Amino acid sequence: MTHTMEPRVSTATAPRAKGSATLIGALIVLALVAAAQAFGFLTSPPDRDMGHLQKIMYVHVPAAWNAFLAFVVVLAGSVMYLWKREEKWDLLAASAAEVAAVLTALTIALGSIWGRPTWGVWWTWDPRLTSTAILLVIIVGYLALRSFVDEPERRARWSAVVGILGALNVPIVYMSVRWWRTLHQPQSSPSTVDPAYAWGLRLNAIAFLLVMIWLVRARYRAARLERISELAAEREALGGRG
Amino acid sequence: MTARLALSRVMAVAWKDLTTERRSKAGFNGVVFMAAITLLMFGFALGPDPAPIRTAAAGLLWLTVLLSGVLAFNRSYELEIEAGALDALLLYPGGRWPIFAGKLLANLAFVLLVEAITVPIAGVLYDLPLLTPLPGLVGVLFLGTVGFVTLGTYYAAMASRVRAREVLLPLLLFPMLVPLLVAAVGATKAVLAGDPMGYGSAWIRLLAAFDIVFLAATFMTFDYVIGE
Amino acid sequence: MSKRGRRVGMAIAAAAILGTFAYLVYGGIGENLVYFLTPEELMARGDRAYDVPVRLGGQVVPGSVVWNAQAVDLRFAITDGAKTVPVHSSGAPPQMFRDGIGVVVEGRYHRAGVFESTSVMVKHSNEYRAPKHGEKPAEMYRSLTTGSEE
Amino acid sequence: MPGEQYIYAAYGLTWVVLIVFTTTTLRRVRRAERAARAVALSGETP
Repeated sequence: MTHTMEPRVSTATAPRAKGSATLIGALIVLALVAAAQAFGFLTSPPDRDMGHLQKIMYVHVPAAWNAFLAFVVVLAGSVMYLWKREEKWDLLAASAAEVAAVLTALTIALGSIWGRPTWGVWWTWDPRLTSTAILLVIIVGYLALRSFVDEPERRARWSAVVGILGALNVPIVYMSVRWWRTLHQPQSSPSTVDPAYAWGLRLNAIAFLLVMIWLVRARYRAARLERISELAAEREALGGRG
Repeated sequence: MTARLALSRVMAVAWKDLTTERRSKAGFNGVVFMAAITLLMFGFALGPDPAPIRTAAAGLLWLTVLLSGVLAFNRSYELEIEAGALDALLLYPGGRWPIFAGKLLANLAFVLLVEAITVPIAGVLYDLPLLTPLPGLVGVLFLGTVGFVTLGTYYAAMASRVRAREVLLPLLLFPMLVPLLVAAVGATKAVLAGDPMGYGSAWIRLLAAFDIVFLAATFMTFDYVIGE
Repeated sequence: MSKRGRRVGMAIAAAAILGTFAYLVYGGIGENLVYFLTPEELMARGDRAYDVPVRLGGQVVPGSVVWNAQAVDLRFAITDGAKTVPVHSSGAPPQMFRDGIGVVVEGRYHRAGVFESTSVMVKHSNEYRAPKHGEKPAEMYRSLTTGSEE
Repeated sequence: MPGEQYIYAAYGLTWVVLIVFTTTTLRRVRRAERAARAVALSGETP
């Protein structure tokens, strides 16, 4: 089994050098989030209707954007896997799916916390809320499938098609629930908010983006190393017997 | 492979599945019984007052179809995997889509038969006027069932091969069926009420769109999920 | 199946998916579906407006709010500029509830001419703004009563 | 300010999620690194 030789060489030297970088990276991106939030708090006046509750926007909206971005990575990784059949694309999709699941759950929880004092309800069957919740269960199904299939090649193939079909479903889900007419306001973005809030939102979104990228990269790296150990263990078992 | 050969292969797979099902009977009877008891339990859950049951009837009917139908899909692969017959089927030259199409047809016939029995039961239990809107109702049931069976047959190809298949199939399938459920319930409500708001046609078109998208997507990717 | 036949099949399937999505997005089939009715739409339904569960959306008529905190009894009126519907609710209003704001209420319109609401939801617009002196919020909520789709 | 408990809840939840998820990710990376290194070392001894 010659193909296992090449990754082994790269791991023997790499981990030590990058090991500390991951912790430092984590501290840096989290500090950026704290800084962006401080900036948001200091620069934004209370909203006319919501008062200081507007500040929840600085965590809710960036979480939502980056959750969707992570889904795009899942879709891209799935398509690339089916096309190139290289394991790295599957591992990338899986890592992004884990991050997407966490960020989506956070988005929904934060929206709920915001919705209670402003709309008066924790939850309403509105298109955006409902489709986000369905997105979450689709991605949980994707991760469940991965955990139930042990054989890596089959797991990669299956989860890639499940990821792609799930992504195809998202616009239809949105359509179907939108037809109850929306209660949720259109998505907040720098162009629909007062200039006083725009920079706070932008900075927080960028900080969250960096956190998201760090998380996906770290989990991808872990997944790759896990695969390398698995392959090596397999080879050892084979070598021991033969 | 010519079109005629492909068609005959599709029919052969479908016929084989249905024959196995007919010989055993346990599967079909069990699913019908499950559907009937679900309808009954919904009735108990919503209390003796007929008004809330009638309001919710379309939703209860579709949930019953989904909950009982999902029991059928894993079966269509399980029997073959146990007997090793699927691997033999896969060895035939030519694409694998005829296998999928055949299984889809067999499952479609199966679920439609289940509905033919359970919908009248629902009509009696929930006091629904079924006869006047019958043509529209049949159309909506058919469109909804096509989408349901397409994704059910597809995901069962994966779920039936893993541990915990009874959990995994609904976990994968039900979130995908949300738009189908919304549109099917909307259309059924509209049809049963004589479509007072004029929403029926929009829901039916959404159902048809769902069917087309997922029929096409499953045929494009079926090679990846069957076999090996 | 031949390679060519397979490729043709793939192309047809992909075209079907894209075409269906295009139809869903640009076909405009959902345009007559509504999340809530405006008072004018509710009135236009005539006899069918009564005693069926509906959502009603509009602007709270300034000065119409009567809130009895002891009895937890809320009365106000909703308007879309053309028609006005009195609403009664047995529940505390949400924090943002006030004169002139956009709301969606769920419930039934009774023949007595009062909308009996089971839940009151405030509809916030997507425009986050700092308050300005003498600004009239009414304009902002016109988009609500005409129904914002996107 | 009115409704400040909701702001505390939102920011508190965000930080709990960020820190817990980051920590578990770091741990997983560490574990994977150790395992990979062990494999690499044992592979080199004939």
